[in-house]
Amino acid sequence: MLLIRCPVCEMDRPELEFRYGGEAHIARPLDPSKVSDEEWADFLYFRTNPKGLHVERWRHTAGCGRFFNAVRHTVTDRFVTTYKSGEPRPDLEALARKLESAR
Amino acid sequence: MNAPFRTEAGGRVDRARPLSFTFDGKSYPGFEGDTLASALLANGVHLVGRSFKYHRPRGLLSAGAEEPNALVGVGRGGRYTPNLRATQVELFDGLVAESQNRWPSLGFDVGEVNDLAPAGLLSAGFYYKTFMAPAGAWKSVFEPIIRKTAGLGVAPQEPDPDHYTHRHAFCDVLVVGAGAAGLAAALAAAGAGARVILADEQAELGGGLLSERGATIDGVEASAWAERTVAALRANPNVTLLTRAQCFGYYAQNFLGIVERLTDHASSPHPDLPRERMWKVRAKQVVLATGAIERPFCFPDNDRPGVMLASAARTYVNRYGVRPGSRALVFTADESGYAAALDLASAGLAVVCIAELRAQADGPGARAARAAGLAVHPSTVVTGVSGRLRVTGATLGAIGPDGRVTPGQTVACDLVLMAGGWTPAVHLFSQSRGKLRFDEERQVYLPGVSAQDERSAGACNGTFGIAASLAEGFAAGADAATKAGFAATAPATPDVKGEIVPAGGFHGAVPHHRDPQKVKAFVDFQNDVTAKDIKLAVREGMRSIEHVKRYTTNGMATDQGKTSNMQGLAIASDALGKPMPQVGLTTFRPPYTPVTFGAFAGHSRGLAFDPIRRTPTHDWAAAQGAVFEDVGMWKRAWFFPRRGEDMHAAVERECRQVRASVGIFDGSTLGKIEVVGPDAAEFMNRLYTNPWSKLEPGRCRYGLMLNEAGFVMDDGVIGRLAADRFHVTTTTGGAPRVLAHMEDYLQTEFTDLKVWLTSTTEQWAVIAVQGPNARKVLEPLVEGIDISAAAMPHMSLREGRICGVPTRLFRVSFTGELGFEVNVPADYGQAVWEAVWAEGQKHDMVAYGTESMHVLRAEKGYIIVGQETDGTVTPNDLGLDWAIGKAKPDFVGKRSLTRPDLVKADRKQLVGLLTEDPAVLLEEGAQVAAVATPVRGTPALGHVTSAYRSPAAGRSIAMALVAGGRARKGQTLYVPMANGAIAVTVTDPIFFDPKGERLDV
Amino acid sequence: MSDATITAARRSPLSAEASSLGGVTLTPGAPLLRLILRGAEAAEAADTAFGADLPRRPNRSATAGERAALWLGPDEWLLLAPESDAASLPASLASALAQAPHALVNVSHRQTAILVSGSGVEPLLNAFVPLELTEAAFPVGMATRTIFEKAEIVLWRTGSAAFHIEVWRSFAPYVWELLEAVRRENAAN
Amino acid sequence: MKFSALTILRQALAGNLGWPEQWRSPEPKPAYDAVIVGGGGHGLATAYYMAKEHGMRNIAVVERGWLGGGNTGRNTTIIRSNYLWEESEGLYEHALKLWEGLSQELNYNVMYSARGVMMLAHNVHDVQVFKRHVHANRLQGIDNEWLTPEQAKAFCPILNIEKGIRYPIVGAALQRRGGTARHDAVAWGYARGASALGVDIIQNCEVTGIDRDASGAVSGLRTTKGDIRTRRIGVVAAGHTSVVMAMAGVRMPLESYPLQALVSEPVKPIMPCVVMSNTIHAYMSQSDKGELVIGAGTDAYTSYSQTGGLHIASHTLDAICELFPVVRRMRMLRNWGGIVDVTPDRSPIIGNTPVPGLFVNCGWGTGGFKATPGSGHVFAHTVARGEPHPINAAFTLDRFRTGRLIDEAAAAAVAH
Repeated sequence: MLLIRCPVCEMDRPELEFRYGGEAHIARPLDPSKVSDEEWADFLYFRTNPKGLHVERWRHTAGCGRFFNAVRHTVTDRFVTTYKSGEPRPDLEALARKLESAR
Repeated sequence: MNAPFRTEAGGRVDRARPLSFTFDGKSYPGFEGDTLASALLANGVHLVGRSFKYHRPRGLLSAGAEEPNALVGVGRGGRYTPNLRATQVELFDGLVAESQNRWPSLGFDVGEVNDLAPAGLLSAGFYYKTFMAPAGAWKSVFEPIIRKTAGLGVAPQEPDPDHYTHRHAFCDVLVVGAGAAGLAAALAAAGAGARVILADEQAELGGGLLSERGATIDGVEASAWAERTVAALRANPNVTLLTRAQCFGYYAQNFLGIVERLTDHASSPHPDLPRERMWKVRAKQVVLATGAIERPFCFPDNDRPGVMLASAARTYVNRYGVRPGSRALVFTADESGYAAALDLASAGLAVVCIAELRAQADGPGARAARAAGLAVHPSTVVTGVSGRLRVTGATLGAIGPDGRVTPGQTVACDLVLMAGGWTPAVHLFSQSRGKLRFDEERQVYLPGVSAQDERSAGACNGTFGIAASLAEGFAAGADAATKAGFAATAPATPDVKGEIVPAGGFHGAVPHHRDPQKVKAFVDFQNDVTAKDIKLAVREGMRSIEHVKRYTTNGMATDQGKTSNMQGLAIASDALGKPMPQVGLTTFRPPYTPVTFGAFAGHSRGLAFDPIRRTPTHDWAAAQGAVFEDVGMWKRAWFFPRRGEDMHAAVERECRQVRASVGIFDGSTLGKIEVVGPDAAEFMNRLYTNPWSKLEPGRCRYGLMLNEAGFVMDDGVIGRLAADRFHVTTTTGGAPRVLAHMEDYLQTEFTDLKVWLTSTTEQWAVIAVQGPNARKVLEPLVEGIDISAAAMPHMSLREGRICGVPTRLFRVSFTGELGFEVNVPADYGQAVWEAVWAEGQKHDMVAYGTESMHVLRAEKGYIIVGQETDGTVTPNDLGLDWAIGKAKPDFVGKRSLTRPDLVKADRKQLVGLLTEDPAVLLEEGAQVAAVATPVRGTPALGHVTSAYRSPAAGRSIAMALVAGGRARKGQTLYVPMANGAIAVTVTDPIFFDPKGERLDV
Repeated sequence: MSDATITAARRSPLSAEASSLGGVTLTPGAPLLRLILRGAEAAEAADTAFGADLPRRPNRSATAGERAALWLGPDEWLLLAPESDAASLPASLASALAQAPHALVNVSHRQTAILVSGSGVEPLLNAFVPLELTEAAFPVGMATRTIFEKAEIVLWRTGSAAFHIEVWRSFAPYVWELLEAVRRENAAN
Repeated sequence: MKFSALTILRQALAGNLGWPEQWRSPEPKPAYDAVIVGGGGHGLATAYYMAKEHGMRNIAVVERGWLGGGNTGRNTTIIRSNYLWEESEGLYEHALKLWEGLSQELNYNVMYSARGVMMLAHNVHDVQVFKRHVHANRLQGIDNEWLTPEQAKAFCPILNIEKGIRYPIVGAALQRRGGTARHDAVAWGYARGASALGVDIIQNCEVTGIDRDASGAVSGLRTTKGDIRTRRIGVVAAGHTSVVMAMAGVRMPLESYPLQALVSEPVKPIMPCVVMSNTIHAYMSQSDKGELVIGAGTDAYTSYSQTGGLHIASHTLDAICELFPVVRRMRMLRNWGGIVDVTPDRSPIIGNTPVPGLFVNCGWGTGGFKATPGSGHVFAHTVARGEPHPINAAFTLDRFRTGRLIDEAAAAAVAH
């Protein structure tokens, strides 16, 4: 069971309280009627699915109820960082370098 | 009665507490503190089991968790447990144990013919190569035979009467294993003030120290030091000591699973005590002190009862006061073999000689052995044993300078001890995703780079001997405490004297001079994998150790290869001509030892398996004899049979009565969400297909919700309470999903909106009153609301009181009749229900359940999401285009509705189906075809979504999704059934009061 | 809504009675006025109107007399008050908050309370609750939504050895029965 | 060497010294007519049928680890074809028919055991959904029958059909031709068959790049064992498909989830069939060795970590103990995870990609093993001919643009 730092509660909390919400920063087109079928399919279905650092959404369902974003390594499941919804997407390359140097 | 092989004194069994137990029906004596294994040995019983494939007689190889042979069934009835290791079963008075996998008896087992088959016939992988002809014979002939012969014990035949529990726990330092290193680590960490949990699988803490005879620590016996240390730890309130507690799994972020056995060792435990407790521990730091497992030797007939690990013999003598034989031959490649020989000799056993595999026999062990007068033969191997049900002798061989073995003497003995060196128990470390490193010198895998906040200490880290383990344990405990935030220093290592430190070891098959085709030298005892099998797998192209494992089943038995994996790897590496690390290592997976299913399940069983959600008026319905159906976690009243009625009769009566007069229905399970805030209407505009801005407060509207892919997700009636407040209802099963969906969009997409969502599902009891007399029933009860047709039209909402209770009163209908839904605060639900019911009696009110509700709505062609829809259905498919706010620029799912496949003319559309014979009822889920007997492979036109006997229509009715259905109205289609097709006519999906005249009254 | 004139019988979702066993007392909570207040901009006005400062710090509570405000989210509070406040408090809050965007929803009947206290309370709750419950990790006054086996609860520590559980009414018997079962186990230990 | 009882006896008498390698392990050649990426059951089956039915002999299978080391060797081996939509029915039934003769086809006993797969209904909604399957299947000639609880218990005697339990069993759909097979043997059998037809099977060979020429078409791939020139690449990399396809610049509608399974200690036969419950998320069968083989749904978040959480095993086993109360004292022997690639509609993608010469077969989610022979067979056709077989024609990547989804999961959705 993972331990996830909720950036809103400012606490490490058990995975059981959270719900995974898929890849983060997939913005819904502002005017969906203007996008092509390809672009719409991309928004709906196509995901990065990386083997490595993944930027993803979680919701602290059985906690503060807030959605937030996280960077997690999909091989080790280790959370590198979590941050509140609306904050900018972190620089993954910089995070990866930091991880590498910390090893 | 005295057990013949019990020593006169010594050991940690309580000789003042004699016990009696049975094995295979025969009664034996034992002592408190015995294991089943030690007690059997004390009684001279060595033959305890049969192997998996060849049914070879098997005895006790070990004294611990690694035991591959001595699997027994313990207990009776629902408490029967198969496949327990006799070495881990604590004795209690009245224990009943039996051997397994044998017929008719353990001593004479017919299955042993497999052992007599031509050598190599049943070798690794043989079943992949045969049993293929004739086709079909596998299933009917071969597989049933193979299945019967496989398996070990027999599963329990009755449900388990015991219960199991869980506990989440947290600590600064978790120490796994309470041998020298573990005790030292716990002491150091606790001394620094850290909260410590120390868990050990055994009944008594101390690990190997309890089996030690020669060594002293700070001047006292090793076991006494262990006792003293445990007492000190127990006195520390920051320390939790868990005995009989197996740490079985090491999961992400220092989360570990430990299962504690609470009652299996007691003859009459307190009935409220759970059998096992699963500890789910989150530790800041972990110290693994899991010890090492001694390796057997792989030589011909190394599996005969009486062939035993040297360390096990030492444990039986020293800890349990049991002589595991009378005349022992010790076969060693490690100093620890000498320690065993010396201990056995002091316990009065004759040590025939010590066969030292290594060329040099001048280490501390050998010197001590010679000093004690024991014969030591270097460069000597055991090449076989005599005896079938028990060892009677062994043949020795001498290894020449060229590595060849020449036959040597045969010695008479009833015990052959094996000291092949030690394999560190790195299982938990490996589970933690730590990287193992191969130690070239000792040819073992050791913990390398950690992946989590843990460290290993003692034998599991390749550090052998008491002194070194204590020192490493202290350091590890101090390090763990420091990293957990405490100021800690490692205590000074106590003075250890008189120990023989394990050193040496051997890998692979022992060389011998015998015809390899005629002997069996076992690697995996339980699965009967021999050295030959592993070589055969390599010969057949299995180059990865995983392939070797899977092809031979080496290491896949219930001991998960604790004594066989490294041996198998060594033999494979030899056969491949590659060093061990290049052959690879099979993955260590949880659990370390098998864990009871019940322990995982804990309290989630029986009616507590999932919460049972009951509505506020559940008890009333139950008292009326309602039959309930499960919808999600809810219990909903399904129908209310009267004496002698079946469901059909009850539903027909309920439906008729609703349409004739009035019915009462419990709608409390419907999801309810209060949407509040200045932007509430805009939020509704975006989440539902319908327009909401112009809906006036006090009015209701049917709402349709799509997912972003454009498919219908949920629906419900939504009332506007005020400009900034909506009372949203959802389907029963969809409530949590709809709220989560709304929160998702609100929090991450439509963050500009000032609106908030609150679930009110359980705030309100919902009492639906439906039927032409509904108003008459409610009028006398309602206060402050004019419910006349003029004042309160269909699809409106008022707040006021009923029976003195505040209510939100909806005028809505899911029956096509005049109807109201009375929402009252849930605690008042039953009282108001009863008042309505009492008033309703003046009008022959009927209570109806979900089945009648379904019939009544189907007669009107109202859909049910989840029945008419299946996640692939659009509003247009359902004929619900009217519910789409076409002027709205956007709503969730809108864009998807214009995708090419969603605008095709041949999409499946909702229609009505009427059978030619009105008495014939279609089956829900039945397929619809254009012809009576469609050719196989022709796609169906659609399927029947709902079908009922309609009292109002006086015939059967059905709804269906049919390709291009709306254009087929009037056509005859067919519903092919197993006994012939049913002809149907396509109609509108409305079967009663198509103009809705009954609603508007 | 005012409950002052109600004549209909009220029926709690829990029929159990308070009892002690093995050092733990389980008590079904009395009816309370419960309000969910949403909207961070309304907090300041609510402080005054409610009479207790709504906690701004995550997972904390504030009490004033018999009233308590529990932080459930950054813009979400559970306000608890005696049932006798039901007649006046919702209306006075609503008018005090009129100028700030917010949502105030009465959930008095949505959930019920189970009070758990006594020396063995932490290990009892930890049979089902996955949070660390030592006073250092979960001090008096802390309150949060969390998981209770297969149910969701709000867990609020009201004393060194006392917790107040808020649970949706249909889940209350489940939570009660599981607590009862483990209380028996721990008493037998 | 042909495998038979006779050769076994002959070899046994000769000390089993004469068995040849079951497949060759050559070093890669500089160029192949086609390369299959992924040496699991699907990839090996693809290569086998390409060689056997399409005459392509100069082809290779490259595998990052060891053959069958991914989901082939980690799954719970359930085989059935009683799917809902015609497209799925066609695909899985094609596979099932191949299963029925596979041991003989490969001269390798894959132990396909048609012991029956029973899916339990626990409520009215389940009954509606499963009966819909039964009717749909019957129309397509696929066996699937409806059982009462009593009939279900007769078929699986340890099933608990008491009425008062939390999730009572109200009926079951049974496909008698469904069953299990020995997973490793499937990979080994196809490998042996393909190798005998000239296919190079290269293990421990990880693809590190996909080369494309000026026109954008595939020109070769780079591996840890050197560069390989080829104009056709078939990617059959299961959970790692996204990673491999990204090398060719192709984004996929996939997410990779861990899927856990576990086995008990072996016991004498108590479980004659496969039983699945979607409502309480558990399924169980018993291996020929005696182990109870148990699985559940996927973990909740995407991951390439092949270890799952403890709570997943708890949730699976509490459900199993409810369905089969006599196994509560049985013990878990081994718990492991695989990585499954899941598409938005839970159906596979088998076909061409926007990159000429690049073909993909992925997205099998939790249902891949049962399709192995059929998947390999139609994908072999797709790669060899450059266009899909009629059976996989609907399983395009393009369906996510047009909305023509094949949504088996949605069809079972619970609401009302």
